[in-house]
Amino acid sequence: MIYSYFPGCTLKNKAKDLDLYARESAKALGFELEEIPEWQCCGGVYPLASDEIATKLPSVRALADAKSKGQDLITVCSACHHVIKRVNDDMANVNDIQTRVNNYMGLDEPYLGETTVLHYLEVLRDRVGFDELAKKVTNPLTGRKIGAYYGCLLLRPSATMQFDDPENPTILEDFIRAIGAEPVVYAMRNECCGGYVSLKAKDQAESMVDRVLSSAKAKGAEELITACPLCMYNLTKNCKGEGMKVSYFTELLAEALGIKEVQS
Amino acid sequence: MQRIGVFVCHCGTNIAATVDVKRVAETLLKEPGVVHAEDYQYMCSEAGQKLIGDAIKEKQLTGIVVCSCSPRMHENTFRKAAERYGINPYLVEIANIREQCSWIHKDKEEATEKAIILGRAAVAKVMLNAPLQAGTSPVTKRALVIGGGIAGIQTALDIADAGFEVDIVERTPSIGGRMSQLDKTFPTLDCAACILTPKMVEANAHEKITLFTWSEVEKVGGFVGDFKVDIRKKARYVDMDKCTGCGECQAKCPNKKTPNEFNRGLNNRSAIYTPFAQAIPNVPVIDKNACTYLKTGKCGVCAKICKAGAINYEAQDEIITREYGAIVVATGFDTIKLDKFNEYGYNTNKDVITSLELERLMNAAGPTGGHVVRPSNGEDPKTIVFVQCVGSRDTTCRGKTYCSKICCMYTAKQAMLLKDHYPWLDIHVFYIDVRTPGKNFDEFYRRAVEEYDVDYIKGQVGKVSEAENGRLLVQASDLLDNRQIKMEADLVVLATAIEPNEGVRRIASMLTASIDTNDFLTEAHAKLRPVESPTAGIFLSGVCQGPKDIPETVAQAGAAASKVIGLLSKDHLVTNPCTAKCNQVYCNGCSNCEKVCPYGAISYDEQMVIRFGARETTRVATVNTALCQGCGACTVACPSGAMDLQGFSNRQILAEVDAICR
Amino acid sequence: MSMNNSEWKPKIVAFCCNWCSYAGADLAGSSRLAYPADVKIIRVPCSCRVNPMFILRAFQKGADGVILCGCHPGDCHYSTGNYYARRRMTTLFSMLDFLGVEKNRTHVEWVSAAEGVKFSATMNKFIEQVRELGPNVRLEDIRCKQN
Amino acid sequence: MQAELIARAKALLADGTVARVLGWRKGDTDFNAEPAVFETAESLDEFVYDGFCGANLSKYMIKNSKLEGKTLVFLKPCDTYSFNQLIKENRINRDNTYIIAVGCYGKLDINKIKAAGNKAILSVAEEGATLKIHTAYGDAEMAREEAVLDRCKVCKGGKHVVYDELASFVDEEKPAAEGRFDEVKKLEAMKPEERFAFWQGELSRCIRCNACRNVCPACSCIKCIFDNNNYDAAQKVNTSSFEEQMFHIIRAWHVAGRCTDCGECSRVCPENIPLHLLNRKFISDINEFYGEFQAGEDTTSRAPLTNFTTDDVEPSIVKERG
Amino acid sequence: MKTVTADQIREISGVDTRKCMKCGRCSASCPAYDEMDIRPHQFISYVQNGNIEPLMNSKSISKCLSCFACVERCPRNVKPAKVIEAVRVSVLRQRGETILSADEMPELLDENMPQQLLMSAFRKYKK
Repeated sequence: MIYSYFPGCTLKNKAKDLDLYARESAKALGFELEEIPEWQCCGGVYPLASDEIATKLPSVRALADAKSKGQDLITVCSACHHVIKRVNDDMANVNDIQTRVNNYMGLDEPYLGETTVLHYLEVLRDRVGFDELAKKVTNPLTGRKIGAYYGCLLLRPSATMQFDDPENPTILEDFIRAIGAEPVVYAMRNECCGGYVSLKAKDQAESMVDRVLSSAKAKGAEELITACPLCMYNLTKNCKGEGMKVSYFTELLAEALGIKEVQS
Repeated sequence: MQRIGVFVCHCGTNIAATVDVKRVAETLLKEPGVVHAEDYQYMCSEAGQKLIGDAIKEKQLTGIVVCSCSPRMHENTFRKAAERYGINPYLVEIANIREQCSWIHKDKEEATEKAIILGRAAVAKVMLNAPLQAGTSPVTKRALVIGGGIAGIQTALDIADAGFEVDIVERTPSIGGRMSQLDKTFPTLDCAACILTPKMVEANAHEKITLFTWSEVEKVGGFVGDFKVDIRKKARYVDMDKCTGCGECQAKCPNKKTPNEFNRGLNNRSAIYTPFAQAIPNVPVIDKNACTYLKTGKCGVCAKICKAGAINYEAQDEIITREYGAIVVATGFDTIKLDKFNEYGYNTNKDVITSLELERLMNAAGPTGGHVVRPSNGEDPKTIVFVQCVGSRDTTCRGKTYCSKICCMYTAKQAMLLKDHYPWLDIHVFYIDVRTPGKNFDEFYRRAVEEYDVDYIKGQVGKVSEAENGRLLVQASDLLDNRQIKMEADLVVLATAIEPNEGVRRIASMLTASIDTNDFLTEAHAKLRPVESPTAGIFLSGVCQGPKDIPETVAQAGAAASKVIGLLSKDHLVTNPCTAKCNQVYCNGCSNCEKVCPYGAISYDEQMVIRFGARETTRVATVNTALCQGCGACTVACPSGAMDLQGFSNRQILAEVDAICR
Repeated sequence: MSMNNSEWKPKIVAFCCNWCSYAGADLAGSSRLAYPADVKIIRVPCSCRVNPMFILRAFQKGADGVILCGCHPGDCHYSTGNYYARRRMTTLFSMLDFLGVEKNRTHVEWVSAAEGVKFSATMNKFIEQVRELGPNVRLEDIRCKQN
Repeated sequence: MQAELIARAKALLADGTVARVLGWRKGDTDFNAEPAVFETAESLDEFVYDGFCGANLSKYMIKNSKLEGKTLVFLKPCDTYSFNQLIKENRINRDNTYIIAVGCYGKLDINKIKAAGNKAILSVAEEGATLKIHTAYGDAEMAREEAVLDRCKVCKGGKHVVYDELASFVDEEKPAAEGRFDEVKKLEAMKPEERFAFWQGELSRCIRCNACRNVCPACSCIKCIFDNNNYDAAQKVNTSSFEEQMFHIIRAWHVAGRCTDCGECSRVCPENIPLHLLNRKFISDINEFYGEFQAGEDTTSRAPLTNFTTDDVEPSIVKERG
Repeated sequence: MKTVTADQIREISGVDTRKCMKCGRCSASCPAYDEMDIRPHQFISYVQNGNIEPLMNSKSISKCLSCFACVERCPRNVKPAKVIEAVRVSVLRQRGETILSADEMPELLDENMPQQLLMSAFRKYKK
């Protein structure tokens, strides 16, 4: 199975690990990521204002490219996923946006939200299957107590994202179980870490990170995983006191599949 | 020559605001055959009907078209009016310019155009209407009540007291319903059991009432006055006649791992069980999904221990068929599932409970003997948070759009009772609005605030999660103080929305009773016929029709009973004269119609027919109008057009088609 | 994204059974669920009362689309009427297709008395389909006289 | 063949088994035999049975079986289906009928013989698989197979589903021809516009002579709805009337599930419109949607359109199958 | 700064503020509540009342995290986050208005900062 792949800006730079291990693990799991040629940055935030069109175009270009190849579109970064999935939803359901975007783009055939947008985790769950994944694990992360940090972008708004139960998600916990570790469920795992304000309002970000980390620690988590480079940055950079190890889920995936040098 | 009168109703502003009623009347007056047209504020009113009567007399009308609300609403009203003023009731046609026009269109021009076309179609049809005479059919003098809660019991008692036989079909092992699960009832704080149990006993003892517990309605056939109902008596595995209700079997049953439905899963029950101590009948059932013997053939403890020899593992479901003149639906409600409201942590935290679960905890016969504890650890709570409107008034697809009506009052009740028992409790109620319309209701709620110091906070809860110390962390807003609250609590009680019981849709479709988008059964008229379904012979009692508290339910149960009594008191019912009719001159005798008739209403025999001037003895169809219900299947099966449906004849429908398309 | 001119308004005839679909239409009305005024409903006791001739007559007289609504299979007020209707309409629609008539001019939808939303949505969707086809030409004259 | 039948008919008349004989006699030419009733032995000398006796006599039995005394009727294999169907619909009194099943090698179409270049035909003799054609310009031969009616090319086989006695020359084992639905499939494979164009070309030739209706054994209503003023379908005023414009589809609909595919409609159409394709389309759909069904195969089974199952296909199948 | 109208906010946001039943679940869910001077539920009622100027001057518009907790939990589909965004966009679309100036940037940067954050910041704080 070949998927169109939208890596996004950060995965080409600060979050190379997220990207590298996603690709490597895909090979090991029997699917292929074909990077969309000349993809443009999704913009990082979904343009909420209903009159914003230009800021949606990069996503539509990627989506239309995937459609032309007849492939599903995969993302790894939570923010890219959020933006592209929601733009796709607009293209499928919002008449005004459909018309204006297509008028602007002038594609041979109008794009009307036909492409299926999947997060890498959804591919693991729905296409590969966590049971199958568990069978391919050669280096189970036995004994590691891992808290899943979902954050906000993957889950909400659930009506559009359709990713998991927004208030009691299980996909990352199931993933953690599949790679042989022990998931730690804690209350703040779907609360925002304050990533967006970490540039200008450090105090605000710090107090939010603190809430997340202490909730996770209280439940016995020893490390966290995330799919979002911004969460990764914020959780590690803006923690007061003793921090926690935070990894991208793809790193641990690669580790469990035995394709990453285990760093001590 | 036909002389048609057209009457256009304003329905206040319901129609007139969107449809130019004057223009409709003026335009239709120009239609051939129409000799009179007028509009009026409320055609269904006495004055409106009189207008029709006057026109019938003055203009010698031979047919009437009323442009108004749905014929499902007032067709009968206008037919009766026509009859009263001297013309056959079946010479009336309704053009539905409200539900199917003014209410769905905004543009006045467009709506008026459509109303005219609908009116024109009705005129075209009524020109071809023939006077019809209704026949009669007998009434079976027995009623069926589906559901044995307080609504069903009250309805059954009232009907039985009037001297008619009543059967109650209840799908659980005992009658009693939701009310039997409650502790005390607002606003008088009577104990629910104290007022319900005598009624249950009375229903059981009443010579006119037959109880079918652990039974379900399987199939419904027939029509008002003459329903045929198959009732599935599920295998109880306990002989009702032999069992003495001693309870030994339940005590000795080794398999006690099934969540107790009656206690909302707060504890477990045995595989052989009665749902509660006062169950009627006091005969247990064996849960075949739990019983070790029925699953594996090993055990048999209950059979060994039963001195009466009442246990019968070989029992089978039994179908019995009974006839009824009327059917009352009293299927009640349940609380909604909270799977889509995980922010409240109901599925992840044992100390988050529904209000019905709290009823069981507070009930002296409940799983904790009436001692309210934290289900997670059995400890006494110190702080309790009530969350109102969980799943009610929710227009997302997560919940119900309606107000569940009973929550504000029972929350006040529960808060006060808790304070009575445990004065040290700290109780907070998060509300959007407190709704207390009802006699002594607001006074009741205010007592909770003013005498019991229950803390009512105008605001909602955003999230309930486990605090680091194991208590619950409630994050909420206080809109009056404009602050966000993060409060620890030991118990969170969710005032969960109520919805009609599961399976009511199946029952409604068996009965062909209308049901709304929320699965509440629809009444024939929201104001004027609130306890009748639009389907003749079907009546509604209790929450199956809409959220209600106990006094309202009992009142409606009595009202439904009085409607049933009115029906059963008649010896004959007037039947629908819109039946099929065979024009034997054109009948080929081919039997196609006979094959598709669901009622066996068509028969064939050799008859003398005068056909094109010659006498001929030939095989032709005859319709038994007492059996025919007027579906029209035969009319399409007939290749020669000999079979036609009175009131919906080929010519009438073709005329409507022509009028609409022209 | 309809490209048709706004002048033309399709004529749609909807046959609705009294017990389910007509009640569903009433519910759509009382819930104020709008659908275009192009739809005109003819009340019949049951979907099995609808003679294919009525449908052909509508087309011949200038209808652009005809839709038949009845109780859901299994829920017929007369227990079996809609099953016959289903066979009749299936074979009729297939024949119209065989004659080269656009498939989207005809439709059958099962709508219960509770499905006001579905009724309105069905009508909206059907009208959209018919609008895309434009005025009915082929079915006005099945004898296909060439002009 | 013909002599055998005449002899048998005369015998049955003579011993009083039957009161009359329904058969064929020479039409206005030698090549279009027509149905005829014979009540005397002498009149039977006009009886004809040859390759041009295509006419299906079943329908005539509606009237004849109601007369005093039995009627002898000759039925070809395909005619027996029509006959059975009429029994099922209580149109024919079986007890009043004596059926002699006659064999058939495929009936001939004189137009095909003419089309093969034969002008001023004087006679056609059938010799096995060959036709000897005697014309004013000399003699010619052609293969019988090339001259049979279209409907005979998709013959339902030699079996008679109802009869009292078999003539000596019947072949009950003759298999059914294949490809009965090929023409239908060919049309189905076309684009809708092409189909429409096809039917426009065909149906626009219709002159509403009613020959198809009059010959059809299923179209046997006491009074056709199109002739019935009590039914608003009859509109004989102008060419834009409902009756004119929707006649063929309504006729096809009315006989759907009852039509045995005897093909008489197309045989008698003076404009050679392939009307049987409409009927055959219904048959093909019914077979596909509701299981194989041959009208007239028996006298008891329920016709597909007066029957149902709870899990029948939905009408949307028409859109879904593309 | 020129104040936009309530209708403009409704149009940009696509939110019908009349649907709000004032339950306060948005403000109960907001993780940035304590940072805000005007709270999510107030945004809705301010717009409903046509009182836009205080919103445009509110610091809340740069405190909203776009985490959509309010959108997720609103029982009436009101979507407060969209209203806050509409106000923010209305501020930024005015000449010279910006929440983050280019001059501020260098000192805010650090070497681990993901591109995503800068990208988002430009989108959120600048035109």
